Amino acid sequence: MLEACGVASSEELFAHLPEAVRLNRPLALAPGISEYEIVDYFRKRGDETANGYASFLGAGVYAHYRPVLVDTVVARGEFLTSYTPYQAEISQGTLTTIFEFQTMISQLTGMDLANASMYDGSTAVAEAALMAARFTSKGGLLVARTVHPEYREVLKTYAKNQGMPVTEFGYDPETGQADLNDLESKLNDLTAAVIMQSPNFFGVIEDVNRAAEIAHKRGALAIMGFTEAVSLGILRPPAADIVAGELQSFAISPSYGGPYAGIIATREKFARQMPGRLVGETTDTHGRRAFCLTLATREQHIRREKATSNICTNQALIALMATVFMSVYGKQGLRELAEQNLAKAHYLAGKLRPRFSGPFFNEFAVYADNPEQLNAALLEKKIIGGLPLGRFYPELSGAILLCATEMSKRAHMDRLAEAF
Amino acid sequence: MLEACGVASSEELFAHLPEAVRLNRPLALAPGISEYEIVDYFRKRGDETANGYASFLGAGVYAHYRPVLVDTVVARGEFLTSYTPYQAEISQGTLTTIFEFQTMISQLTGMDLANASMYDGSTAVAEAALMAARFTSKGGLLVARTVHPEYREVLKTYAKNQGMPVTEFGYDPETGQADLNDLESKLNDLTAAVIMQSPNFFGVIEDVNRAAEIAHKRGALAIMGFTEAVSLGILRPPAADIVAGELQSFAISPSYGGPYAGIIATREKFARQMPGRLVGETTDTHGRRAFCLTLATREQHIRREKATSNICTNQALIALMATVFMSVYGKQGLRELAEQNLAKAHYLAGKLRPRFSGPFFNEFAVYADNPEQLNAALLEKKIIGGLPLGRFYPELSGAILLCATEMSKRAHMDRLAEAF
Amino acid sequence: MAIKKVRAHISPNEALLFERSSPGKKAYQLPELDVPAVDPNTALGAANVRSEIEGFPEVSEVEAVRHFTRLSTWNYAIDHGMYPLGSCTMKYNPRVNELVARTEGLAWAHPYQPESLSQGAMQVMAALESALLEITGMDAVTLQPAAGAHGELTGILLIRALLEHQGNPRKKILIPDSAHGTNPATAAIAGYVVENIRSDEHGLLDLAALEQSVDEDVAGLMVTNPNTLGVFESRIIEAAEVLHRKGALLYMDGANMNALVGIARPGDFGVDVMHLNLHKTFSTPHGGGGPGGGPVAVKKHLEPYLPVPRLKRVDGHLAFDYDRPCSIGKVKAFYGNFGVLVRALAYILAHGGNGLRNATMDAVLNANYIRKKLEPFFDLPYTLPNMHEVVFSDDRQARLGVRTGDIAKRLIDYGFHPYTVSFPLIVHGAMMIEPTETEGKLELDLFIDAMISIAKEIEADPQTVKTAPHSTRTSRVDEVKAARKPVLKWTPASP
Amino acid sequence: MAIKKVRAHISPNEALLFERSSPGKKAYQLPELDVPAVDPNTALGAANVRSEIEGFPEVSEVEAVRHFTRLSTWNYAIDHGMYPLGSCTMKYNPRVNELVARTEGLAWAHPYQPESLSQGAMQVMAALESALLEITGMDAVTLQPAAGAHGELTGILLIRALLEHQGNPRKKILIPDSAHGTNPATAAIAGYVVENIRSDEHGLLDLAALEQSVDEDVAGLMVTNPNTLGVFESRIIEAAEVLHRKGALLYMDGANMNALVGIARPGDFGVDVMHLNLHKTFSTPHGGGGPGGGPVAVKKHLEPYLPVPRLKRVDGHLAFDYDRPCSIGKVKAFYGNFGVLVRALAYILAHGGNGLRNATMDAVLNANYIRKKLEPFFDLPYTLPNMHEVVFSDDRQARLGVRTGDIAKRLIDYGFHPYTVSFPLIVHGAMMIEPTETEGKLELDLFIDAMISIAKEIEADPQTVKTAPHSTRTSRVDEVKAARKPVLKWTPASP
Ligand SMILES: Cc1ncc(COP(=O)(O)O)c(C=O)c1O
Ligand SMILES: Cc1ncc(COP(=O)(O)O)c(C=O)c1O
Repeated sequence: MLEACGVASSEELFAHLPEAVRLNRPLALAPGISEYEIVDYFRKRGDETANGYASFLGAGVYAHYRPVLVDTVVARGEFLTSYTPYQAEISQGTLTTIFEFQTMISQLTGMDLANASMYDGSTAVAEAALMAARFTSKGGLLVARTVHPEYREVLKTYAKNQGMPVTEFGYDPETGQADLNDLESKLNDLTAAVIMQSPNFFGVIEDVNRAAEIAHKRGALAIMGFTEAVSLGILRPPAADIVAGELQSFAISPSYGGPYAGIIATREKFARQMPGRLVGETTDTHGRRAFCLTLATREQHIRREKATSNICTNQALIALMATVFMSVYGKQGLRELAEQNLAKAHYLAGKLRPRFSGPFFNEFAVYADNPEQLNAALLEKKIIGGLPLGRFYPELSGAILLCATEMSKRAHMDRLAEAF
Repeated sequence: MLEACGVASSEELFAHLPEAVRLNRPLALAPGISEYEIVDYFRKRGDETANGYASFLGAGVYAHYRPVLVDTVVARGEFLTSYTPYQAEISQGTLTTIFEFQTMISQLTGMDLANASMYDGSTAVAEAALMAARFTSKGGLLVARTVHPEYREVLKTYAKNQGMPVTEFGYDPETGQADLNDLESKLNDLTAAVIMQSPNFFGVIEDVNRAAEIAHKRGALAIMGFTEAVSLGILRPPAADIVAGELQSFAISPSYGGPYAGIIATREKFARQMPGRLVGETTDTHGRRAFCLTLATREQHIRREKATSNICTNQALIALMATVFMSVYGKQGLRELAEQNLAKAHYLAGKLRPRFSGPFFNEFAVYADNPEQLNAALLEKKIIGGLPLGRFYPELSGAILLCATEMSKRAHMDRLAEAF
Repeated sequence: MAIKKVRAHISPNEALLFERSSPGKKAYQLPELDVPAVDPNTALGAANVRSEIEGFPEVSEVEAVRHFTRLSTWNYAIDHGMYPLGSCTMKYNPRVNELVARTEGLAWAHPYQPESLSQGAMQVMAALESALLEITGMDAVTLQPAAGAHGELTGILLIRALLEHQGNPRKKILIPDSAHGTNPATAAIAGYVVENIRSDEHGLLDLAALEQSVDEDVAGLMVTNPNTLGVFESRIIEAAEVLHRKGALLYMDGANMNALVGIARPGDFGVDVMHLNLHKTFSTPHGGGGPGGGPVAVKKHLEPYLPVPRLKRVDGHLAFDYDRPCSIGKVKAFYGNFGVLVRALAYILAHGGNGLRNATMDAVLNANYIRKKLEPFFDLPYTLPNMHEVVFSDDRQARLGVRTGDIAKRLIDYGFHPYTVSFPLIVHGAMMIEPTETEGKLELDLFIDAMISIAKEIEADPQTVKTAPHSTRTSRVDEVKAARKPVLKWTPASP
Repeated sequence: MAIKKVRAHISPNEALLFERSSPGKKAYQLPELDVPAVDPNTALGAANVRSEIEGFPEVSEVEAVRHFTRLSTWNYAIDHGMYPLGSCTMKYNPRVNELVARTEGLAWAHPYQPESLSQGAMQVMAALESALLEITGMDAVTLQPAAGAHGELTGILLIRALLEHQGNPRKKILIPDSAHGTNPATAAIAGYVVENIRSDEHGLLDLAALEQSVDEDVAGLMVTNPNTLGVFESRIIEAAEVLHRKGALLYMDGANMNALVGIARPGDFGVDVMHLNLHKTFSTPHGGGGPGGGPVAVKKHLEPYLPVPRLKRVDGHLAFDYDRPCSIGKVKAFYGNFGVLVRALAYILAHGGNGLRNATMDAVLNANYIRKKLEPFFDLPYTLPNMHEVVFSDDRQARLGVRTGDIAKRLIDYGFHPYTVSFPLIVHGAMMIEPTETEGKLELDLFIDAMISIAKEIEADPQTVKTAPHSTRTSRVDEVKAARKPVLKWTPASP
């Protein structure tokens, strides 16, 4: 091959690089190691974590059982090692699964359409806000303080330079629900969107429909977020304009914060403002059903600086995990799963002093005199307690956020309750 | 469907069963459990084993690193969930891998041909003995006491009812090699086969060529066994008539004793006495290369009581693991792997008092005053020591069999040696 | 003739590994050696050291992955669709079973590690043993045999050991002409002469013939129940009595237990000894031909003869008992195909008692549905009620020159794996169909459609069927040529 | 026209899940509830409880397995063969990386679990950070961005934050006309006006044009190096100087780092901030479109602005530092696509310094080999030495009416995934070929053969190429129809 290239060594192929840019020493990295050593290395890193603890952490990341089929499917090289399905004729596998994903997300959220995935829930919410601004040609964003604190931070990062002021509205310290009066008072004709999350960060279910009504009265769009996708198995989908959320609960391992999969679902009339990839149905030259990427004129590779988003690589394989998850549980299973989560959380809450009175799904805040001390005591019992809410809400420093799922064992819950 | 079958319930389909044979109660088995609980159950069982110990056990089952590709390949449903490749047109994947397996086993053993697998090494040796008896029309079997004790037991079970007396010959207490003088003295014109193993149960390399010469002089066949397939990466293949062995070392997990994969390889002239499946090359109707099961007239489904063996289901998927292993390591890698094993074992042996003077590969016996006590002390250090040889050889009750592989870490070997 | 299940697509070609090989390519990396290297010639003696392994392949990692991935795409598998091989019980293989078999502490357990550090593995075996006893109604079970045929051998050796112990091992094993080939082959290895008994006009065991055949030379009868026609041997209890009266034993080939689990137990109808095929009834994957598991269950009188070791409970712990003076010895090193046992237990735990019974009922329903739908188109030589499988004959099609093997190949074009061809031998041109319980109605209907479509094709255009398959990457394979001058390994083309 | 890599085979059809669905089928089983059930209407309020999820599928486990298995067989993938998509760096994805990403303690680590119980995970991040710094020659790196475009956004926000801090965020980002679409899209989201600069006649950054464009309104330049022609921007240091002189910054799109690792470091040639695509250079699998990882590396002056949290070492432990007053904030919840970071680190550990450099050299060699072999047949509009990829134009073929898109489709018939079509925009009818280092000569030669064969076909029979592919289960797909009246989800057929 060198000969064919007319060079005596591979080095020569780099001869045209200016001397000044060259690295004239080897990289200061350890020599390559064997597969056996790699496995060993990461196993050791894994052992240096909370391996083997029972955990009641939620707060945007939930411990749900991952059906074995999920990894079976995504381990297939045909899904794992293929690129974005631009070449439809040899990508019908991926395209079909995305079409099914879009359909199921639409069904779950009660929306007309959904895209092929966003990076995660936090960026999905931010992109939804930009989308609303484009559609309404307005800039103000009103976001509830009950939205996941990190999601709000991301929203601010995205909105900052688009001339989109982000205003927060408060919550009812009794119910833990967003304060819709505060919302109403802050809403004005420059508001592009009202952003809420349900169940909210405290696990409390919001009155999303009333919030949407309020928003609509002033020409703002209602964006509804979610972090706990399993709740969609039992909660009525919101009457929102855009639903933006996180599918981590659908067989996506917590994996120290990612990769997860965000979604945006919306109404037909907002379709052309949708960020990210969309798969559509069409036919091949023989008239057979086929799928392909579509409405690409929204996207950066066609539209460049006028694109609806800069997103290119998304979370396809992770969305596929969610697709397999949804197929495995199906209509009845997702409901049953949600009911188990509901029962477990209510069992645990029944043993403790809930901080808020609003209805909750599988997550709730409870009073704790000294959350840090409590958690430290729990660690001794090989239990990771909840999130001290003071971290994000100074006014809630006497409360802790707990989550129970179908994987929470009664014995562990009992032990947790004893520590209070 | 019930309607189509003309019944009102599935129960009716069993109505023709005599009352006396029916089970008139539910099975006394627990109700079905969920996938999550199944995983949990076996994880608990796994935790009730030697999980996390360093081990120096060999004795027929060896701890070698399993390249990740192996499970990647056998996890593919196309290999995992297919049947014996009787329908060649939709089984070329399996057939091709078996043909490659046969080829590589032939290359490794220096034989003309190999079959598609036997249950394991022990049954392979037994079937090889029956094969020799058929070919020679004689019945006597002479087996070295240095052959794996469990293999000898299986041999006896198989031979017993075929009118094939099994006689054992001894070993040199100095070298640990089979006593070929004893062999010579016990050999007679009724001997169908001489059976040895190299490296033998003590890890010592036998003079297989001389043994074969001796056998041939009296018209007996020489059957050479092996339990440590990695040794074939460095040891000269035996001048035997039949090679019968165990491939567990080739990426097959110890798995508490199975499933493993046995092989029989032999000379062309014995081909029609070969037990088990064989894949051969042929063409399809378009003249393209294709593979199919062949020489089926040896087998039970055609030949019934005159078959060369009753084997039907074999160890195909396990043989595929070995095939992937051999492909991953290849010519150079298998040699390097063998050299690492050699180095590790000789390092460890250098710190201890070897029981035998014969050359060894990765396994060797050492003196130990009280093997049981020694092993108990090692367990405290999270080390599983070796096999006390007294278990199978009363005269060697002061010796222990140790094995080191590429996975044995120097630090563990040092700790082991300290305990002596 | 609408083929609904498949259409044409590109399929990757791939050379043999040896043809892809070139010196220096590698797919492995070993850790750096942490001890001094050793010179092989010194350590082993030069005479013991081999030169390079001639012809052994050398490929890169990506080539290895692609090689096996591409080859895999040439296979049909359960994961692709229905696999109605009669007698093989090709049911769905749950993936969780693969996962749990790889549980660290189980997959890496060494058979000689201390029993105190093996309790988890031994518990798996104990749990499986007791489930199988409940399912079969037998008194004791060994998990050692590696497959069905191996179980048969074990079982017949048990019979032999008992009879020998009674003073006379006897000479013959009786086997119906409908039996699987492993049955006579097994009897022969166990040192018995095989005597075939002809089935009666219903395909059943001929009780009169049996009675005539059983004498003091008969060690036992090997019977498959339901038999290979899928029909329950309704007079099995009487057959057992005939045998027992003469001191002979009844061996049951349990290959067809998928028709009985939860419904009837061999231990309740006179069986003395039987094997199970874990890779059939209990869904451990066939893996292209194996591995399997062939536990042998016996009644009390045969228990003393079971292979060593036996699992026993001592002071709340499990232990292996090697002190079994009457034992036939070992049929395999160690304790059995443990990894297969894990999968079978997982299957049983997932189903539970009711689930197992439901599976049986669905399996039988599916087979009966196929029978009803195909009866108008294919000859059904034996018409008693069938259980989990149904056996047609190619009689009607053969008159047009098309045989069961041709129909099988044509099924491939329709996107199905063929049924079992030409077995059992008592059916001329047999087409043996076993759908199993894991096929849904959608798939069954497609299969039925395909079969009916082929039946019609045979009338209109037999040649298409006789030369099938037409749409596979490999057309009909010349098996005769393969056997004529066998090429059993790759050799470099002469230059 | 010999097509060597593929031939025709049957390929399974498969309906959509919704079409396979029927009530009551299930592929799941939940553990029995060990606490009292709760009435949803009571707990949540009836108004909050949904009715059933209309249209949601119900299938059995075997149907689910088959569904996804069958669909998977319709995909082409790296595991099947060469995937020469220019700019995408479709290299082999080692399987051990998938295994280690599933290591229990890592895969199940919750981002809010105590830092004391997260040290292993944090060490993975720290190790990756320091490896990436050594590779890029930069001073600090954030692992938070989820992909390349996300990294771009982060990087431009950093530039903005710095300039803002200096008093004026400025208005414009300069972008060469050869840039990837994400570059201008990113600049717009960051609130900048995009100004394109035309490449010079060699396809390089036009330094004169740059000098003219850079004024007090310019915040920075986004440049890809090597650029999208695969050519190294040889005057990059001068370009950086031009920018820096005017207080503007140099952003490098690191999508093409596969040409530089171990050879040259952006930190050494004037780059202020850059992103890496872990799913390209560091081989984390593309997974049909994602996930990725887009770490952003910066020089010291940008460090204060990096997203929170920053990993820091305190008393020998790792901790997250949220106290970063100048930070742009967060670009994503938590710490990044951790599972992707694990894979990238595994890749780096496996290769080591030398291995990474060798990979770069092989990638460049492979691209040059293709260039040399295909130059006689296809037009090469820019002829400077190329690095890891080569961009031809369809100029010669277009004269016969065949365009790059047609040639791409015809490659499918030859068993290859097409190259990147119609990008970069500065090449009319671009055919952008990036083989990567993991392709061996066998596969490269087959690809070259295929391209040459197609070039000849175009002369003899252009129609065959224009209507390709001909051998796939799906023929050319009507993308225009899909966009005209978009059908973005399945709906039940009206009765
Ligand atoms: C009726 C019957 N008996 C015995 C066997 C042999 O079982 P195995 O293949 O597990 O050895 C089979 C398998 O095909 C069978 O169908
Ligand atoms: C040159 C270039 N820049 C940026 C990107 C965007 O990267 P990502 O897809 O990771 O967002 C790509 C990816 O295709 C690219 O090729």
